[in-house]
Amino acid sequence: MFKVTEAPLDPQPIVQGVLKESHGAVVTFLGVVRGWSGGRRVLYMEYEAYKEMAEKKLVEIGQEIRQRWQVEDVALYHRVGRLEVGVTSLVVVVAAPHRGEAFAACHYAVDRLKEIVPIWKKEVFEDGGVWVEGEPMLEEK
Amino acid sequence: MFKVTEAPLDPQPIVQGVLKESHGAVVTFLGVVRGWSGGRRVLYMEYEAYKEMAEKKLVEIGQEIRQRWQVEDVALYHRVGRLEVGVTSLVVVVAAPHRGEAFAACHYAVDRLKEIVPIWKKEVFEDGGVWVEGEPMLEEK
Amino acid sequence: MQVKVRFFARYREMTGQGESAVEVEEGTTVAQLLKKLSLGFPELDNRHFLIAVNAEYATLEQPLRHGDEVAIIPPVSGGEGV
Amino acid sequence: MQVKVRFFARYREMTGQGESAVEVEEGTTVAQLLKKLSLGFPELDNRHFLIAVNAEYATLEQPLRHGDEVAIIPPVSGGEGV
Repeated sequence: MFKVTEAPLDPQPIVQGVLKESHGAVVTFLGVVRGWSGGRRVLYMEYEAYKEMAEKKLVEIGQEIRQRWQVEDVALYHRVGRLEVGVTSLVVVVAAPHRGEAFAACHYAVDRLKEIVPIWKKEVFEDGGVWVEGEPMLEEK
Repeated sequence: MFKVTEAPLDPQPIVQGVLKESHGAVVTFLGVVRGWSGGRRVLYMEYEAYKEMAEKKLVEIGQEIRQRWQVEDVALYHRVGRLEVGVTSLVVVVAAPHRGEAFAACHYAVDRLKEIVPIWKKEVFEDGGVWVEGEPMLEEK
Repeated sequence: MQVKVRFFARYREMTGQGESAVEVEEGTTVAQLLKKLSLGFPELDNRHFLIAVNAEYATLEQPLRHGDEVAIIPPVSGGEGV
Repeated sequence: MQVKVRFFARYREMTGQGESAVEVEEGTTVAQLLKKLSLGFPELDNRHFLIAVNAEYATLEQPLRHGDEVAIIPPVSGGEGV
């Protein structure tokens, strides 16, 4: 349920993998490669991960969600490698009895992924590529 | 993009139908028939709609979202009829450049659907069925 | 003049019919129509529902016209679990 | 003793290598290792990155042990657009 992979991401089996009879709500987030960045045409993206650590951090996000919302059924899949425009780079699925916690936990998971999970992307334009860097973390852990 | 239907709901083509090159974020909500309600085993659900009005109200929710978040790519599909446990009754998809407005607009759409869209569900147990009624609207429109 | 009344969910089951053609006087309001209907269906007196006229929420004061479609709208409950 | 240093994203490209085995003295801290690395790669002086030791975020004061894997972690940017 917590994976960094080079393979294409298909949300449907991921949803089926977390869904239980007690659930009424499933919130899915798809991160998709945009064709534009800062007004410039994007050709494709290169995603790179520190895989062993990234998967460990994805599991940690799942644990944080369990503690905060008592929500257990969470999946986080991040694809890496060269990804074309329109392709799904990230799938986050949260299934829960009710929609409030499903929305909150899914949004939290994406925010948290962008803070602590060692994955990077390079936007490639016609005239070259640029590594995107997020906000530096304020304090070191 | 705004439909009340008896046919099974498949999120994948609905997502493809709203996705554009400018989008980086797609939030999908699935409403699923729960196997339990108030500690009782649910056999199945019966959903009923005032179809013409319900579809009109779904379109209105799309308009409200466009005004609030400048988000245009929204789909709302509600299935009606007899639905077994685990089956998807509702699919809401919002695609947007960034995740903040996609999460907010999708959550809003589900909340709003449960306020104004004339669709009802009957929970059917071993010993009979009960029409579920939401909160009465505080003021009439 | 005639209006069509539509019943949904518990009211459809209660009245045993999805819709009914009702003869009313010219200029009848929604409230007056409901009063007339409640003679046959006393449960319609409780007013735990809204009214739509021609697929739009309406007030009790709204005057009806020939051919209008009036719907009894109990509190909606679409989507997932409550 | 020896530690393995891993570089990612811009630092991988900058250093021209994904990883490097580095010989250091017993008890070397993360900070001391970085100082040593920056002789070869001056850009490592800017400190716009975090450090992980054995796949966990670490402080500059952390002492290293033989065989540790030290990673230079620039600000992460996974997911969808920034």
